Amino acid sequence: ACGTDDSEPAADAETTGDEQAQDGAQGGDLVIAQLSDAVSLDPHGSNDTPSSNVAYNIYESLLVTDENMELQPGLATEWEAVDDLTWQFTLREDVTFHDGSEFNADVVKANFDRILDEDIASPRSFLYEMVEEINVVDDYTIEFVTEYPFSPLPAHISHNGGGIMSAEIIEEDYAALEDGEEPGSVINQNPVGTGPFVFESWTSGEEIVLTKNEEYWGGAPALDSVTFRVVPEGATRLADLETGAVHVSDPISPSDISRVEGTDGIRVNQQPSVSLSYIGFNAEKEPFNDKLVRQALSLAIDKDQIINGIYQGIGIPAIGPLAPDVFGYDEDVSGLGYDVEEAKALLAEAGYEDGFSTTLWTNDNQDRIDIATNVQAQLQEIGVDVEIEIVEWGAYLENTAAGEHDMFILGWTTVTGDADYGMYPMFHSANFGTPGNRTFFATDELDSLLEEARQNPNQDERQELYSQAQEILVDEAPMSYIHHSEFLLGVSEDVEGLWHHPTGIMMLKDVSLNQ
Amino acid sequence: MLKFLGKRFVQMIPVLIGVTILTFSMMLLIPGDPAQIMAGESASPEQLELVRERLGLNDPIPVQYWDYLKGVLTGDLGDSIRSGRPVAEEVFGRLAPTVELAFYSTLLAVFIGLIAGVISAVRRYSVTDSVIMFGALFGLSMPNFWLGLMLIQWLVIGAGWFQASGWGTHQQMILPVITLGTAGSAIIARMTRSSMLEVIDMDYIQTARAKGVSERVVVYRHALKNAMIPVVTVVGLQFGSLLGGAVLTETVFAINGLGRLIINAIRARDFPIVQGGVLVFAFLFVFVNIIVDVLYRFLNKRISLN
Amino acid sequence: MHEEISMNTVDPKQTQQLDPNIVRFKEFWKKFYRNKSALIGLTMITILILIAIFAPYLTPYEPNAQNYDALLESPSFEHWFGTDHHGRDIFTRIIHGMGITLRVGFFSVLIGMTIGVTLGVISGYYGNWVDTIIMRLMDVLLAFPGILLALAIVSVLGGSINNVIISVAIFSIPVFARISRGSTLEVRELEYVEAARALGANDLRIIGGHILPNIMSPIIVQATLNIATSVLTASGLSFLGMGAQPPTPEWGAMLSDGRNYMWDAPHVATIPGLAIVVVVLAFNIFGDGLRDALDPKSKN
Amino acid sequence: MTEKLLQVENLKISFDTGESLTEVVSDVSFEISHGQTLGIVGESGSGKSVSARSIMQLLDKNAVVDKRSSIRFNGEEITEKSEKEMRKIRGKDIGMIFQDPMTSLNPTMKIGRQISESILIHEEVSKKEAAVRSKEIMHLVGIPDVDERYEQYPHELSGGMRQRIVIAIALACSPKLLIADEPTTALDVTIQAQILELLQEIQEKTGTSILLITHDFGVVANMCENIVVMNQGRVVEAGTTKEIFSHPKEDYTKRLLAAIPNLHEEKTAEAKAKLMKIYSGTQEKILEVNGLAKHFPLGRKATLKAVDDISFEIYRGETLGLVGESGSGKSTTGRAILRLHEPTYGETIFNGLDINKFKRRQMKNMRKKVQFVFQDPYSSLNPRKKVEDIIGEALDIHKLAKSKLKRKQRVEELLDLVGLDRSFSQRFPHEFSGGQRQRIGIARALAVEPDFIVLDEPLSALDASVQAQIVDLLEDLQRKLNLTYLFIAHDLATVKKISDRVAVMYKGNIVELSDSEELFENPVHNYTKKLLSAIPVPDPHYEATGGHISPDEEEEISIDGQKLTEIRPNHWVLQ
Ligand SMILES: Nc1ncnc2c1ncn2[C@@H]1O[C@H](COP(=O)(O)OP(=O)(O)OP(=O)(O)O)[C@@H](O)[C@H]1O
Ligand SMILES: Nc1ncnc2c1ncn2[C@@H]1O[C@H](COP(=O)(O)OP(=O)(O)OP(=O)(O)O)[C@@H](O)[C@H]1O
Ligand SMILES: [Mg+2]
Ligand SMILES: [Mg+2]
Ligand code: NI
Repeated sequence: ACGTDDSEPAADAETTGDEQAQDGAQGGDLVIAQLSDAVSLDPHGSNDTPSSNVAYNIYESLLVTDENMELQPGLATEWEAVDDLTWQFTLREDVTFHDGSEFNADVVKANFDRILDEDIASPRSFLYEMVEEINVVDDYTIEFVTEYPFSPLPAHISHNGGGIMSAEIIEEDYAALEDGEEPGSVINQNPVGTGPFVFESWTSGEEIVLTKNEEYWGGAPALDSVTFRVVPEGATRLADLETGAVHVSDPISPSDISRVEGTDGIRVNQQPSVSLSYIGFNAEKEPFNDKLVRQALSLAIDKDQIINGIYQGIGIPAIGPLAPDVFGYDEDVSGLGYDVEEAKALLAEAGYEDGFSTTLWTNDNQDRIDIATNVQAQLQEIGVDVEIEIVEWGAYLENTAAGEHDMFILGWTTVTGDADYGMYPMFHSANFGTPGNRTFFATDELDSLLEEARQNPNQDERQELYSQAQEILVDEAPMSYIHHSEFLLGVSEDVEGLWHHPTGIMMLKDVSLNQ
Repeated sequence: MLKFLGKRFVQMIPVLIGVTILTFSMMLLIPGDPAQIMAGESASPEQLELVRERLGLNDPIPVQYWDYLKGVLTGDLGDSIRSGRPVAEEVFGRLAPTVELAFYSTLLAVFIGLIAGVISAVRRYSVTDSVIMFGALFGLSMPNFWLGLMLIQWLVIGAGWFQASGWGTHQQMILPVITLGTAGSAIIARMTRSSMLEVIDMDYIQTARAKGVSERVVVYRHALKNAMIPVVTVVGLQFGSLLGGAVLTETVFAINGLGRLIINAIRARDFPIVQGGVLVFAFLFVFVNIIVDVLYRFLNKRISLN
Repeated sequence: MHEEISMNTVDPKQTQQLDPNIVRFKEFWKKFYRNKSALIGLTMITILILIAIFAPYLTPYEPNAQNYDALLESPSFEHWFGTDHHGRDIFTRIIHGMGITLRVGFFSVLIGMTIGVTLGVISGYYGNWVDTIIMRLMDVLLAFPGILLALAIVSVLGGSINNVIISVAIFSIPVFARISRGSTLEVRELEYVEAARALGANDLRIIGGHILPNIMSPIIVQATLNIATSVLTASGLSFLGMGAQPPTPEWGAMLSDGRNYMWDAPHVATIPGLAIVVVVLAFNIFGDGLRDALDPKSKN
Repeated sequence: MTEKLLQVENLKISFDTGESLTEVVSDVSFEISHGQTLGIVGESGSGKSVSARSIMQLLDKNAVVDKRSSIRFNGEEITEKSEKEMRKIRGKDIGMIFQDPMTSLNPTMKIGRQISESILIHEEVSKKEAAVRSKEIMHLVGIPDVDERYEQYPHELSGGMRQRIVIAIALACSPKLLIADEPTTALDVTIQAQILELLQEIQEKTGTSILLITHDFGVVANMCENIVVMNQGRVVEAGTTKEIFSHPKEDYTKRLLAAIPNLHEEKTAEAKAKLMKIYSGTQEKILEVNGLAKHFPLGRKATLKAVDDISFEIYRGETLGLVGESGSGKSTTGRAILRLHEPTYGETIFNGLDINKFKRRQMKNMRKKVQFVFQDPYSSLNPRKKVEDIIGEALDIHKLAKSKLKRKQRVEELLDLVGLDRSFSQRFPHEFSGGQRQRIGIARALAVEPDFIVLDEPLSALDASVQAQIVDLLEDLQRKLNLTYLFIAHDLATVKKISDRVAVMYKGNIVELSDSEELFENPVHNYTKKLLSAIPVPDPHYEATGGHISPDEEEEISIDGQKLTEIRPNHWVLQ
């Protein structure tokens, strides 16, 4: 069902490339101001957005997702489930790496072997932990055998963590590992992929420069080069954008929208994301072990006020955990809504007529602190006395994983675009703590629904299972789902063809600069 | 003098060891695990275990420290947990902007601070004095980011004279230097003023006046030198603290300096980077303090060096 | 009433019967009282303290009352200092935040100063290995990133206001230590110190009676300035989970909040900054006056 | 053009002491013609220094000069001049030697620089030339080893050297008027003679007028044509020197003249008896100094042997006078004995125990018994303490006052003893005259009722009558309490009067030691002879004979490798 004709998009890409070459909107250095520096250009060795943003242009995955989170061919032209446990991918044949080496099934196997290698301890390995075996069928066909039936595998394959790098640097990197270097140290210095841009230089903490890949199989990009520059302060990024020092400011804050819109030559680029922000309740602790209390609190929080008050209207109010673009999202599930009276009634029913006192944790992220401040005031109205505690990120992760919290604010991004990734880690009983379930909420019913859904090969049936799961999650309210944020970029009018992927990655292949 | 310097450089060793021990124990004390921070909101326990094992975080603490120390002694500061890059590369890569920024800002602070302080002291209780004093307090109380952003608004966006981010060209360097220099000059000005007031009534100032020395020379040559000890101390501290990281300014002006590196490393629990950075700080600090002590002696020959 | 006191002390017969300590204090007070700037400073501080105490009666709004219909409004008749990003009245928050800000600023400086000056004077006075040990310890403390220490304190002791004060105080110890040491090195060589030694004065007396009074002036300057630094540092700590947690109207935190709205609504950051300026100004004016009052040569 | 160089009329100066104005100079008038020397003598604290400073317009901030006062210099009214105009006059037209040499020198500036600065301001010369001239002047005022001293800082010099530096600064630009406020108090008589001669030479050459404030009538007699006598802020008598010396009109002047110590006075029987006891060995030794030395590092490698291996003993109840060339190590000896300077080597045996081996506790007990009066009174007083506390501190330390009231009473008693007003107890050191400060130092030393006091030039800033009063006090105390003094002074007449025995120091060594009569009558060592011959005679009729040795012909007196030997009974000489 997912397979599409391989030749078409490739042909498209080539023609567009050619046209652009003739248009004259060629060349130029696109400068992007980013909040923070990439951590690692080893696609197996990082999972932060700045790294992905850069890596996405150097490496390619077998599959990609489009702006609607639909799977599209990448380095693989076709994919199909051979049986419950086996997925087969047909690879593109005319691809070479930046170092001139050839792309084929052996390279793909080497890549996935590396991700799954325990010595590498790749932070991406969880994406493929169900993969048991990788078989090279022939030069351009490869087979993934999973431990148990796992239907979202193509979605996981599409993740940029599955970016393919040259077999040679993998070997070099292993050699360095033998010499006592950290894994990825070679790849980091000299990343080699098949993507539209070639790594040029990286000044740690300052900037990364990529140049165009003239030999790109999809046609050379219009830009000569791309520079990712680190500008941590929002106001400064904006100033840089206004003065033309950079072309893209990633991100801008909602309060800056009016300023950007009011300035000539720059515009706002808005893109709904597949992320969720939520306030979790520790379901193992009193009084949050009581469904009524959780519901009451959810009911008492006006999400619109948060979105309008804090995000200046940017973002989509969340009903359940999944964003609309994610596969498995059910628009018919209705949320608890906002109803203070109902909330009071439920609290009374649960035995807390006079409310109670509790704490709300947030990490030191200004948006989250603002949400906490707002929620505190809102909950005051139903008599719940909330004390806000800011906890520094490292401690926050550790202490929430250990279940020391009452209520907490956190987010989640369904990077694969598939509901499995959006729900299984967060709500399955197997994932208490660090793997993602920090509300410690689980029911047997939900557990089995989520298990079944990830194994069922039929997408329609899966959709149905996820609908049920969402119903349960809304009703049980292990968390108050706040909103799905929207990415905001400040972009110069000179920039054409830029789009933003719902996972937060900027797509630069087709960008051109008018100067 | 040489003996003194030699002694002080030897004393640097326990200071550096002390700093590493302190940093090390603090890192152990605070919650948060680099593996987990790297993994983010979700990470399987097995995964975390693997990373910890690889990084040696499961070894007994003394062993970890000893391993670290062994590395340092052989000139290896280790690798960053996050990026895998050698710590030395990361840390020394940021040294230049930090040192330059600190140096120029201190220079500016000393220049403005001394002049303002002296004028303030000489024109004690005058309008000039009050204006300078108010300006100084204003410069000090407004945090760096406020001043920095205001300067960006006026001089980058408004006038278009400078560049908002980066470090290297004049257009990039002037604003951060002003931003940082302002707070420093405020402290120096206040300190200079008060020290000058202590000195200006002394008999030897009268002697100088009796020679017919012009008031400027009285002030700058006779009084100032005698008033310099607290000022030099403050300058040293100022310079030191700037070396130790002007995080806010580095952030506002997107300067790739040590301060930001360390803060980010602390947040990421990137122990090797923190250790490496703190070591470099300590080294710079001790160095600055040695200079200050030598200056004491230079200013007042009665102060003995040891 | 003060007038009376000052008249009394002129009469030598009267003073004879009084405890010399009282006399001394009265004289200091008299001088202090005559000193305009000290008086202005003290009055300002008193007013600030009174404002802090009576905050609830002085303000038109609740400090934490949010109003999402009036976000980031510029100063107006309704909201004298405008509103912040939760629509809270900044004037009200400034007034309510006075107490905590003063407390953090004052006590952290007091503690840091007391310990720092003690260490610094001891170090400068004794020199040699005492100096070496203390100053090298201070080097360690200076080089050590404060945020690490703060994190450790939160995780061990928790994040109360008192712990913030302790952390900020610890950061400022080496500063005071170095300043007092520098001046001590200078003063200890003076002949009147030698004279005190010739009298048989012990070290404590020499330090307390001869060195400290003569190095007070840079210490006063540093202390009064440090109040600003302390308030700003403390606000940085609130993001690590220390001290005043939102929505407490602590000035430093308010100022940091404003950072996100520098382009849109600069008043959100500027006003708390100005409020800090006022407090620091009060203490500095007071400090200058104190310096003058302690200086036997100033008579005005 | 007026004939007079300086005319002071109706000078009235008050100090704002906080509550009220205290008038310290009332209606003072005097004048000086070109080339003339006017002496101002008078009681300590009578307003001499204040008047002198007012001519320079360099009064303390809290001083108020009455509107009607007039000071005319060269026909121009100084009181109306702006600071800028004054600056042109200061240093160039009027040079001033301040009374307190230590605090008058910038502690962080090299000696040479402080002198050459003056030349550089007022004359267009190169730095090099200025340096050469500065060194010349330093040589003229009798500073030895000029090249090294040029690079030193004030604290490295002896009291007398500092004073000569101050003089050199004032003379640097050959001013028309030189105001010399007690310029020779810290100088031994040879150097004093040399300086006075220098002043006269300059006066002859350039026609400089001199306003000389002094307590030393010998100096007055030698130098001044006219004198003004001041008491309690007023001029009580003025006239030519001869007239006033021979026919003083006012009581105060008479008293002052009568109090001048006489070099030829006979020892009393009592004093002689004391000497006998000492010589016969029946008197116990209180202090024995054995091979004491104090060396200072001097630049690179070189050391200065300020005190070079000296030995002597002091007996209980006696006064040992210590005289000698300025810079010969007298103060250093005193300090080394008290371990204010750690001696380089040697023993100091006090009451049978070596002080240099004492621990803290023992030191403290010792400090109660041994006191020191500093040569430089001003810098030895904590500027932030009131006199009451400065003196009271000694009582506190050794817990000598039972109650606050007792302490206060005792302090007032001590002030009375040294002739200071009780109300002064509430003042700070900078509010005093030189002589008053000196007496505060003495009062502080006496406070703990010590057994032994080192008095380093305790009387140099006092006028003859107060001096006599203090000397009486010291002798009285000695008699009553069996006190022992090591009395360092330049005024040989006083030394002779007060001392039982006298030691003469020269270049870090004791060159001669004997009882005072013997020493003054039969000096043996060349240096002693030279010293005694230079004593100025307080009689204007006694014409200075020019027998003085001028600095150029001064021959070195070698003392290398010599030993102190007893050439006559109880008369030791370095040979
Ligand atoms: N700054 C001051 N404040 C108050 N009183 C002062 C101040 N300076 C000096 N006096 C007082 O003024 C009087 C005159 O002082 P001055 O120094 O002129 O005396 P002097 O004649 O030079 O005495 P001496 O021979 O002891 O130096 C003294 O009684 C002294 O106490
Ligand atoms: N702290 C010091 N550092 C270096 N040299 C010093 C120091 N103190 C004294 N001297 C030197 O020691 C020598 C003796 O000085 P001292 O003060 O004992 O002389 P003095 O006999 O008291 O002279 P005066 O009569 O002039 O006071 C002088 O040459 C002086 O320069
Ligand atoms: Mg005088
Ligand atoms: Mg002496
Ligand atoms: Ni994606």
